[in-house]
Amino acid sequence: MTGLILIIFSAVFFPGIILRTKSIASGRKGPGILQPMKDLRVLMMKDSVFSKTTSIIFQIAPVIGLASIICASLIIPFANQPAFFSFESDFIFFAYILAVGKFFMIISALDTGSGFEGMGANREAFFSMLAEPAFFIFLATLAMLTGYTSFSDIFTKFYITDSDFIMIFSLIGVYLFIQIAMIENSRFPIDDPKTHLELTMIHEVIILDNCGFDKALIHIASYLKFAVYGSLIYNISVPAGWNIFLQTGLFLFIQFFFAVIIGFLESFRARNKMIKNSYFILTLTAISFIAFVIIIIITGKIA
Amino acid sequence: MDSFLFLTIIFLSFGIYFIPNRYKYEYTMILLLAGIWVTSSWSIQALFLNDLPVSIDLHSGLLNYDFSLYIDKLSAFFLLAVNFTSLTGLIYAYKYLKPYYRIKYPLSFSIHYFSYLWLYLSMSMVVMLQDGIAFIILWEIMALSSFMLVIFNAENREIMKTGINYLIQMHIGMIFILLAFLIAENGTGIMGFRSLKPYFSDHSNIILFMMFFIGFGLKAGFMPLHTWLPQAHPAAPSHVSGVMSGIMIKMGIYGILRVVASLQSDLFIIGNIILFVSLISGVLGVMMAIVQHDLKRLLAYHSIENIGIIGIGIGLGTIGLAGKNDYLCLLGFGGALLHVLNHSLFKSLLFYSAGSVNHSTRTRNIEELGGLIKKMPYTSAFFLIGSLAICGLPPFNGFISEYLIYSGMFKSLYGTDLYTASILLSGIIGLTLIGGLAVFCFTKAFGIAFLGQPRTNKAKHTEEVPFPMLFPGFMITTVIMIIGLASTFFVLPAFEIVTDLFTIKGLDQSELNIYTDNLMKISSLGGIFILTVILLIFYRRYHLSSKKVSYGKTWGCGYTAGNSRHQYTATSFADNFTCLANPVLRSAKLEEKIEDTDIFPKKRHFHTSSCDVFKDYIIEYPKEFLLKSLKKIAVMQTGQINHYILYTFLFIIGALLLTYFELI
Amino acid sequence: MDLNVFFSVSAVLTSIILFSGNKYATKIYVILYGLIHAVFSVLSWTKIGKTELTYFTFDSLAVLFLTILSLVVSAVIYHGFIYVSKDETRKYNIYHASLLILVTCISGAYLSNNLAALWIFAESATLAVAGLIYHDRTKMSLEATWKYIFLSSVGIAIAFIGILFISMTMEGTIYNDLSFSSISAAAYSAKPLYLKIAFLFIFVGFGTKMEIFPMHTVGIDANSVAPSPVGALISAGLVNMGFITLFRIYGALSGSEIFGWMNNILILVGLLSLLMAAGYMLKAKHLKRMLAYSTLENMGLVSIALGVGGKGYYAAVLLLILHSFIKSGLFIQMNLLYRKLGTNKLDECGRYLKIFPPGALVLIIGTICIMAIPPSGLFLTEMMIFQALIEDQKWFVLIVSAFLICCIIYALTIRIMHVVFSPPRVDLNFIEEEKVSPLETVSQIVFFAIVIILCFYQPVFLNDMIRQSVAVLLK
Amino acid sequence: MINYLTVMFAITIVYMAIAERYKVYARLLGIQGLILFGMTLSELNEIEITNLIFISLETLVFKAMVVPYMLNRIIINTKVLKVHNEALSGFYELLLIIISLLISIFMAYTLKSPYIDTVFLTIAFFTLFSGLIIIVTHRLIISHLIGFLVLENSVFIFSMAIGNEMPMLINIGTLLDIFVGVLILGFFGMKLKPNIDELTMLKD
Repeated sequence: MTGLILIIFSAVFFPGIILRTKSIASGRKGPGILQPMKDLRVLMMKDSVFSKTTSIIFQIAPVIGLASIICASLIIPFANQPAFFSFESDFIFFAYILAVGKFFMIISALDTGSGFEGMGANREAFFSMLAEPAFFIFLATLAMLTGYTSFSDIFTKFYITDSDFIMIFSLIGVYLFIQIAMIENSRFPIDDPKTHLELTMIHEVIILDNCGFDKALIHIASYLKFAVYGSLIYNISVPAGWNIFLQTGLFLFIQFFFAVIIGFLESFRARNKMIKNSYFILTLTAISFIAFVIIIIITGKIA
Repeated sequence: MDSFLFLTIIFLSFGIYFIPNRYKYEYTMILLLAGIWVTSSWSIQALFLNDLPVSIDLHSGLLNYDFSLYIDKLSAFFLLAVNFTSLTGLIYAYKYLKPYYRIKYPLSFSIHYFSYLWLYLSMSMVVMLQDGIAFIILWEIMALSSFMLVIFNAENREIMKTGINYLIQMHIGMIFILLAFLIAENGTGIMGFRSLKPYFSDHSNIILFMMFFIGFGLKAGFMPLHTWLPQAHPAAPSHVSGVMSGIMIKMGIYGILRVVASLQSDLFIIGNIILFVSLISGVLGVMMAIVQHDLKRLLAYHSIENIGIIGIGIGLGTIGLAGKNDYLCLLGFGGALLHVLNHSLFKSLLFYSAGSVNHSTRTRNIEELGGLIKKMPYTSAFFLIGSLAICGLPPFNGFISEYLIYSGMFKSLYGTDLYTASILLSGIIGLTLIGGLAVFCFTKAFGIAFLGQPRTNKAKHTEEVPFPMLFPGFMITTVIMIIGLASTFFVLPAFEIVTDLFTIKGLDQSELNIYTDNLMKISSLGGIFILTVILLIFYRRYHLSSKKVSYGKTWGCGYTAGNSRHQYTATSFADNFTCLANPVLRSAKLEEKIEDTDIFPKKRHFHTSSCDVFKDYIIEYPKEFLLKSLKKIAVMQTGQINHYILYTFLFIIGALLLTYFELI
Repeated sequence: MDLNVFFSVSAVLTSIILFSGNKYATKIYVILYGLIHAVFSVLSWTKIGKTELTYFTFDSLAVLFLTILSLVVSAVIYHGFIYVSKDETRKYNIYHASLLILVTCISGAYLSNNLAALWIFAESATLAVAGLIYHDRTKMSLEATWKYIFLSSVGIAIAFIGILFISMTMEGTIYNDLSFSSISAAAYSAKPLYLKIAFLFIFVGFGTKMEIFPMHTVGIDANSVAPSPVGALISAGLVNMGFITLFRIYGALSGSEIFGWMNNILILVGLLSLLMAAGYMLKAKHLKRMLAYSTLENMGLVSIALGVGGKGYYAAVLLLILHSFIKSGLFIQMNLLYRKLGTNKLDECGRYLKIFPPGALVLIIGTICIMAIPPSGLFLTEMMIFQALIEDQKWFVLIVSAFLICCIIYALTIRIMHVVFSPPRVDLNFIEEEKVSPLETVSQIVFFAIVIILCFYQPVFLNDMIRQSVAVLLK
Repeated sequence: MINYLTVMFAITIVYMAIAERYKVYARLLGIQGLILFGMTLSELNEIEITNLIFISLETLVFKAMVVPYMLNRIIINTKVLKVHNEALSGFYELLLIIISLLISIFMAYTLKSPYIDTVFLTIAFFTLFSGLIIIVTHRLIISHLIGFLVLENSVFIFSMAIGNEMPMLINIGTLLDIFVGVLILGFFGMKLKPNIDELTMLKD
C-alpha cells in the first residue's frame, strides 16, 4: 500500500523534475515542477476531435494502456512490504500486462490509417520486442541468485544472500532498469519526445491523433510507468531490511535522482540513429547476459 | 450401451452418401453430437470421477486387432479438446459452406461431411486406442480424411497439389511411426504404446524416440518438418483449417507425450533435443509468420510457433524427469498440456475469423483489406481476442500456459548445474522472443487487416457474416475467458494428468495451495484489470459526455488529401524486422529502378516475397533432386523390343556374375 | 465336378462359341462357363489335397487363387459383354473364346503339380491372351500384341531352358518326372550351380507373366492396350499364375543349398522392380499404364516378401489376393472412365467427379486401396513385410522400399486425384454417346469392400488357407 | 561326326553375325535345321519310331523347310532386304558373339557333369547367347524374329543335351515352342507388313 502511494506520489512530480532539470541544464529557468499536472488538467478540459477513420479501438486503447500500468504497479513491492499481489514468477505478469497496453497503443496507431502513425507503431512494436529478453534474462539472473521468483521475494531476499558480488548486480540492475525504462517510455537514446520531425519519432507519433482526455490518460500512464520503473530501481539498489522511514526517504530520493538523470541525459546526449537502436537494445541483452554469466561463475558452476 | 452408440455412429456415418443433399449437414451434426456426447461422458468419467482409466469394449473380438478403447486422463483431456473444436468447426461450417451449394455437386458434400465425421472419429479414437496396429490404422485414416477435407476446392490444381503434398508427408510420418512400433514389437512382442516401456528399459532409447519424434513431429509441425502446414491451411476451407490447426496437429503432441512417458533412459539428451527443435520452431515460426501477407498462412506459421511453445514445455518436462525435478516436470508438461487446449481454442477462433474475412471479402491478402472493424465488428472482436490470447497476454488463456512454462523455468534455475541453467536460460530467451515477435506479428495482422481505411474495393463492400458463423466465436471466447480468469480449474487437472501419466510424486497439499494461490492471484489481477478498464471506459464516457466531440480527418502533417493508399502497409510494417532477419528469411524484393533518363516516371511496380528456407533447402531441393533422378531411371521403356531383351540379358549375365563371384 | 469334366466342358464350350453365329447364344454359353467355373472352384474346396489326372493337385494356394479367379471372372465376363457389345459377331466370338481358353489355362496352371504341365498351360495362356490384347485391332493393339507374344515367347523359351536345367539335376536320381515334389526331393542332393541357373532362368522367363523386373516391360504394354476387362483378368489371373509358378519352384528348391541365394535374388529383383515402378509412375502419362506399373510395384513387394521369409510368406499371398481384387476393380473402372471421358491419357482426363460421381467415388476408394493406406487391406501386408524385414535386420531394404513406396504413393495420388477433381489440361470436348449406368460400379465396390473388410477382419478359413499355402516354406 | 556338325553349327551362327541380307539369314536357318537333324540322328542311340517322327517333324519339316520358306515370303512381301545394323555395326556383333562363345565354353566347363554332354552344352549356351545378341543388336523386328528362331534352336540343343530321360514331356514342350515360332512368323507375315519398323509407340 505504501509503495503504491509512493509510486503515485512520485509520478506526480516525476515529469516536472525532468523538465526542470532539462531547462536548468540548458540555462533556462523553466516551468514549475507541477507544470505537467497543469497540462493534464488543460487536456482534461479540452473537447475531443476524432479521426473519422478511427474505430472503437482508438477510443479504448488509452484506457487499456492506463489500466495495464495500474495493474502492473500492483505487483511492485516496497521495502520489505510485499506488494498487493505477489506470487511466483509475477514479473512475467508484469511484463505481459505492460505488453497488453502496448499492443493496444500500437493498434490504435494503426487505427488512424495514417502513414506516420503506422511508422511509429512499427517501431514501438519492434523495439519493445527487442527489449524483452534483457528484462527476462536479468530477472532469471536474480531468480537464480536468490532462489525466489517473485518481485517481493527477490527484492526482500536479494541483500540477504551474502554474496560479495551483490553490488555488481545492484549496479547492473540499476543500469538495465534505467535503460529499459527509457525504451519502454520511448525516451533517450531511443527516442526524443521533443523532436519535431514525425519521421523520426516513435512514441510521440503514435499519439499524434489523440487529444483531450485520451491524451491525458496516455500521459498519466507514461508518468506512472516512469515511477514504476523508478520503484524497481529503488528496490534493487536499497536493502529491504532497513528502517521504513529511511526507506521512504531513499525512495523519494532515488525517484528524484532517476528523473534528474533522465533530464541530464536528454540535455547532453544525442539520440541514436534509428537504425542503431536495434544494436543498442541488443547491447542491453548482452549486458544482462553478462550478469547471468557472473552468477554462474560465483555459484561455482565454472571453475 | 455407450459402446453400442459409438459403433452405431461409425456405421451410420456411411449413411451420409444416401441422405438428400439438404439434410446432409443436419445428419452430420446429429452424428457428431452423439459422438461428442458419448466420448465426453467417458472422458469426464476418466478425468474427474474415476481414478482408474475407463476401458470400453467395442465388441471387436471378431476383428484382427484389439479395437477396445482405453481412456486414461491424458486421453480424456485430448478427447475433450477434440470434441469442443470439432463441434465449433461444424457449427461454423453451416453458413460457411452455403455458397458452395450452388457450385458444387452433392457428392462433394457427401465426401466432405463424411471426411469431417471421420476426422472427428479418427481423432477421438487415436487418443483412445491402445493397440498399435489399430492406432496406426486410425492415424492414417485421420490423415486421409483431413486430406479429403483440405482438397474441398480441388478444382484448383494448386490446392490439389498442396493436399497431396500434405498426404504424402503424413504418410511418411506414418511410416516412421509404424516402423518404430514394429521395432519395439520385434523387441518385446507387443504392438502399441504398451510395448514401449519394456522396450525402452533394455534398448537404446534415443533412436526409437527420434523415429517417433519425426513421425509425430511431422503431424505436429515441428520446424524442419513443418512444410506442409503453411500450405495446407490456406488451401483448406476455414472450418477445416480451424480444426486441423486447432486440434489435429495436437495429435502429434499426444503421440510424443505418450512416448516420452514411456522413456526410461537418455532423458536428458532427449529433452534437449525436443527443447532445441521446439525453440527453433517457435522463434522461426513466428519470424516467418511476420513476413506473410496471406492471413491464413500467417496463422499457419503461428501454429508452428505454438507447437514450438508446447514443445518447449515438453522438453522442459523431460529434462525435469531426467533430473528428478518434479516441479519442472509438472510445470513443463502441465504448461504444454494446457497450451494444447489453449491453442486449440484461440487458433480455431482465429481461423474462423480469418475464414469469415475471406468469406465476405473474397481475399485473404491483408494488403488488400483494412477497416473491416467497422463492417464486421464481431469478427474483428473475435480476431482481436484471439490475437491477444495467442500473444499470451493476460487476462486471456494463452498467458496461463505460458506462465506455467516460464515459471517452471524460473523456479528451476536456482541451484542447477551449468548445462541445465544454460538450457533453461535459452528456453526463457526463446519464449520471450516468441512473445515479443507474436505481439509484433498480431499488431500487424490485426492493425492492417481490420483497422484503418479499406485498401481496396474488396474490403470496402463487405458485411458482417451471418450469426451461425459468429456463434462458434462466442463459444470459444467464453471458454477462453473462463480459462483466463478461472485458471485453477484447468491447471490442477492438467497437473493431475501429468502426475498420472508420468507417475511422479504429485503435489502435496501445501504446494497445491501455493499454486492455487498463484493462479487465484493472476485471476484476480486479471479481474482487476478488466474492472479498471470498464470503470475507466465508463468514466471516459461520462467525461466526454460533457465535452464537445467532433470528427475530422486523420492528421496528415498538413496534407489534407490523404487517401487509403497513404496508409502503412503490412510490408512496410514488417520492413525493419525483415531487414534484421533477412539472413534467415531471405525475403526478396523486386523493384524497377528509376533511371536517370526518367524525367516523368511512369507507373512502377514493387513486389516482395518471402521464402521458407527450411522448405527450400530441406524439403524442396532434395525432393526435386530425388524425383529427377528417379525419373531418369525411367528411360528404359523405350518401346523397342531389343532393349527389353537387353535388360533381361544383362540381368541374367549380371546375376550369374554376382553368383560366380559369390556376391549374393 | 472332376477336373476332366471341367476341361472337356471348357473345350466344348470354346469350340461352340467359335462357331456360333449368334451373339446371344455366345452370351449364354459364356455365362454358363462362368457358372461352371464358379461351381468348379466352390467344389474344389472339398478336394483340398487331392490329385487328379496325375498332373493336377488341389492344394490350398491353388484353390484360393481359383476362387478369386472365379470372382474376378464373373465381373470380367459382365463387363466384357458391355465392352464388346458393339462388335461384329465374329470378333465377339473370338473374344469370348479366347477369354474362355485363357481362364481355363490359368485354372489349369494354378492346379498343376508338375513344372512341365504348368509351363504348357502358361504358354497356352500367353497365346490366348494375345488374342484378347489384339481385340481392338488398332495400331496400338497390334504393337502390344506383337511385343507381348514375342517377349513372352522369349521368356517362355528361357523358362524352358530353366526347366531343362532342373531336369538335368535329376539325371541319375530316382526321380524322373518334373512334379514339384520330385524336384524338391532331388534338389537336396543336386549341384547348386545347376539349381541356380535353373531358378534364374525360370524366374526371369515367367517374369513376363508376373510382370516383374526385368521382363515386366511387355506386361505394361499389354495391360495398357488390352480391353479393360482383359486388363483386369491379366492383373488378377495371369499375374497370379506367374506368382504361383515362382512360388512353386521357390518352394520346391527351398530345401536345397541355394535357399539363401534365391532369397537374395528375390529381394534384388523386388527392389529393382520397386525402383522401376517408382521411376515410371512419376512420369506416367497414361492411366492404365500407371496401373500396370503399380502391378509391377506390388509384384516387387511380393518378391521382397518371399525373399525375406517369416511373416513375409503370409504377406506375399495375402498381397496377391488383395491385389487381384483391387487391380481388377481399377481396370474395370478404367473402362467406365474411358467411356465417360473418351480417353485414358492423363492430360486429357479431368473432372471425373463432376461427370460421373459414382465412378469417381469408386476411383478414389480404389486409389486409397492400391496405395496401401489404411483402411486398405494392402496396408497389412506392407506392414507384415516391414515386420519381416525388421526381424531379419535388413535395414537397407527396409529404408529403400519404404522410400520408394512413398514416391509411388505420391505419383499415384497426384495423378488420380487430378483426374477426379481438376479440369483436364487438354480439353477434348468429348461428348459421351452411350450412357454408363451407375450399376456398373457395383462390381468394383464389392471388390474394394472385400479389400477394406480384409483390413479389419480376416476370416479364419482364409487365414488357415494362407497358412497352409505357405506351410511348405515354413518347415 | 557330331563334332563336325557342332562346329558347322557354330560357323553358321558366326556367319549370321556378319550377314548383310535377310535372305542369308533364311538360308542359314534352313542349314541349321538340317544340322540339327543330323545331330539328333547321330546322337540318339536307340530310336523309337514315334520319336523319330517327332524329331524329323521338328527339324526337317519345321526348322529346315517351313521356317525358311515363311521367312523368305516375309522378306519378299515386306521388301526389307538388307540388314540394317543400326544399333551396332557387324564388327561389334561379331566380337560379342565370339566373347559369348568363350563364355559358353567357360560355363559349360563349369557345369561339367557326367550326365551331360559338355559339347552340346557349350553349343547350346552359345546359341542361346547369340540368339539374344542378335535380338539385342538389331532394331528391325524382322531381325528379332530371326534371333528368336535361333533361340528356339538353342532350346532344342539344350533338350538334346539332357539325353532321353523324359522324352515325352520335353518333346511336347519343344513342339509347342516351335508352334509358337510358326505362329509368330504367321502373325508377323500377315499383320505387320506395312509398318514394319514403327512399333515403338508404346513407351513412356
